[in-house]
Amino acid sequence: MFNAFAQIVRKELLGAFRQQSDILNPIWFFVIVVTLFPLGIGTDPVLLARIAPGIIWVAALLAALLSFERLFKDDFIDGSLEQMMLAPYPLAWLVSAKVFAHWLLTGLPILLVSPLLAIFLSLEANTFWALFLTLLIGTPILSLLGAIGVALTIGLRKGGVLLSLIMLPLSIPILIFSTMAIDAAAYGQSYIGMLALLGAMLVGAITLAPFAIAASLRVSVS
Amino acid sequence: MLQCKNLTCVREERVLFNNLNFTLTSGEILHVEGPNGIGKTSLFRLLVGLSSPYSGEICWQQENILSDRESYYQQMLYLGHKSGVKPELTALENLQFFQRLYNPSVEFDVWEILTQVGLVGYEDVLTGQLSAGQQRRVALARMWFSDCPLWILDEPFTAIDKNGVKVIENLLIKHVQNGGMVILTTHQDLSIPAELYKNLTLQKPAFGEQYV
Amino acid sequence: MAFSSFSEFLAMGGYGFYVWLAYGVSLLSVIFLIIDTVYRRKKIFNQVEQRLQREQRIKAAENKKGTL
Amino acid sequence: MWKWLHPYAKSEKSYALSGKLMPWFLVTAVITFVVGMVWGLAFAPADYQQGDSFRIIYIHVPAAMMAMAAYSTMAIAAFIALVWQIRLAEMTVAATAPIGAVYTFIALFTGAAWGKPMWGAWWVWDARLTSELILLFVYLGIIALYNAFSDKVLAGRAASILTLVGVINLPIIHFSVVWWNTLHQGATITKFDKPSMDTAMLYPLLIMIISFAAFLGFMSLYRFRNEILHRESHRPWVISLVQQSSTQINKRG
Repeated sequence: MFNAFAQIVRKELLGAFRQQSDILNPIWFFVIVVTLFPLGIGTDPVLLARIAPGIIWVAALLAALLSFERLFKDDFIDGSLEQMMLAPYPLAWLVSAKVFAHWLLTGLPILLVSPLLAIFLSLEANTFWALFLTLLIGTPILSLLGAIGVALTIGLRKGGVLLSLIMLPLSIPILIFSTMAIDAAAYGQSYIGMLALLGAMLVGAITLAPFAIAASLRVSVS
Repeated sequence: MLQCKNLTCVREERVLFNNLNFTLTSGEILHVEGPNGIGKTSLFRLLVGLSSPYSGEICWQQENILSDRESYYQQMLYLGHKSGVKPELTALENLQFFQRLYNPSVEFDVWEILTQVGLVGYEDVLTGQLSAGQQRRVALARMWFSDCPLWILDEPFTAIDKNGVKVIENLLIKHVQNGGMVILTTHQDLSIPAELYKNLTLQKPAFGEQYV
Repeated sequence: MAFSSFSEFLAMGGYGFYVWLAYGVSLLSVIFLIIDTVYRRKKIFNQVEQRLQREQRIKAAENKKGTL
Repeated sequence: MWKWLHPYAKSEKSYALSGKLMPWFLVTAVITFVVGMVWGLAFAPADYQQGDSFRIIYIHVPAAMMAMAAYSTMAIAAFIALVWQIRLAEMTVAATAPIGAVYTFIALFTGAAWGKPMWGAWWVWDARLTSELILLFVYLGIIALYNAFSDKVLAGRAASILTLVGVINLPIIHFSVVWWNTLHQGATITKFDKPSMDTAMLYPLLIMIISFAAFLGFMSLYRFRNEILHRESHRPWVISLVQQSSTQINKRG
């Protein structure tokens, strides 16, 4: 059971390191989008710090959207996906491994470049930690939600746009709670409650989403 | 024993086949034939549980395959049109992944199998850089270390040269002589002794039967 | 009766534009929904009929010999 | 509970049954619509604060309520479809979604047309309107996903899964939007809240709610029948139905 999980994660990581552009491009995109905002609205540090949480989270959402395609698309094309669905293990468990590997390859790098963006957008230390924590809890939820969307749209010819139309409305609560937590931190208030809510959503997503992903794959790959 | 009972397949409101019945017992090879577009691949996807039938059921050891997928998949090997081989991994890594995920209890000599499928010397090349036939061989290599009694092979000989086809046919014969079962499609003629296999010809539903 | 004349009814106490706009657009979208639904039913009937005709042509073609 | 439903799980019977039910829903919808409209537009007294602009309530509130009701129907049907593998339930999801989307659009548009004279702006980020907007996005997502599949059996199953994902998400979305709204706007604008409504205003509203509900029922049955016909177009009973209707047309023409 755990061996199967580890095998899938290992295979994903191995494949990703052979094709590094897959990991690097969404991160690069994330950094560029955030850079565009000071260029577009001016460099006033107060204004930038005020809208920074929104910018970073919206950019993270868009970067995540870009990276979702690779979660199942290649596997669908070369047939590894149907082979995975024929493995003697619960499909929900195997897709959890896929999503976990995907988060390691896309969510984690976003966390790692976030200090750089904090400097770009003149965030204070306290605000930065709030941003970091919301990204830490929020990006796995994004990966899980996105995986449902990809699993539903993978067999379709123009699935990419549809994926964003389905996915974005569902990720609104994450955006709202995260930016509110960061705002609270900027005003020096406690934001532990918002983090707890995000954490609850993460727990809910971890328990329910794999089943939705598995059911969606059974629909798409048939 | 694999049983198909009154299987009806409907795709996009079109009846592909209707009331299909057959039984496969150990030691048998079933060769499914029929022209393009008749529903061979759809039948195979039903047999492995990737899609569900409009009506009827498929039973493995008297149990509907959809009710206990995991125990069915422990005993079933499916090789489809798509190879399931990752192009960014080497042949060796692909084989190791398959063995560890699908047949973790089987010990095997990787080099021996690479020799069998004619890929010695290519084990460190990324699969994506191999030729189509060689990529196919990586996928087919799974048959050598599979301990599953039931093999379901959709066009296994695509892109394989004549000599390779012979080797695979011998492997199939060995498998059924050991009590295994094979279902396959191919557009080539099988050079397997006739007493070892039986044919199943898929036909267009007759007039009056195309509506169910 | 809340209004003493028809023109007063149309004016809706000065809010006529907003009230009638809301009602008008709502009515339009419902009519759109109805048309779409009826059209779909017609389309399904046509599709099935076309299929029946096609099958008869295939049957006729099968009876002819010497075709490719 | 599903025992009595089971005979109707046969598509041909459900087609006939829904055909019998449809006229009742239509008659109810039309009568209540006429009564409710005349009463609400002409006879109900004007609101002492909002004047006659409040008369938009007679479509805004029923549309908003029935948009939610349509989603609840879809969610229950989707649950049944996925747990018991009943194809007719999948068709219910597909049949109800467009009506829910139109109702949501009506609720949004009438909300904006009401907001303009009341708040001086077509759009304010009021919690209720924002939730309604997101509900519309969710509806459109479900419809787009359903239409993207060419095999309608798979389409129905995909739409059911998305509906269920949405039903878990919608309360969270609503809660988050309300909270976000209170934080960003101080106090929520409570123009739409009517704790004590005059009965002369309330009765037409109740009648209109019944009308919208009956119309929802009528349209879902109609579209449900469409779905059955489309998916079962390989069944003999559909073929004979089509042949019958075409001979009727030929006789008339």
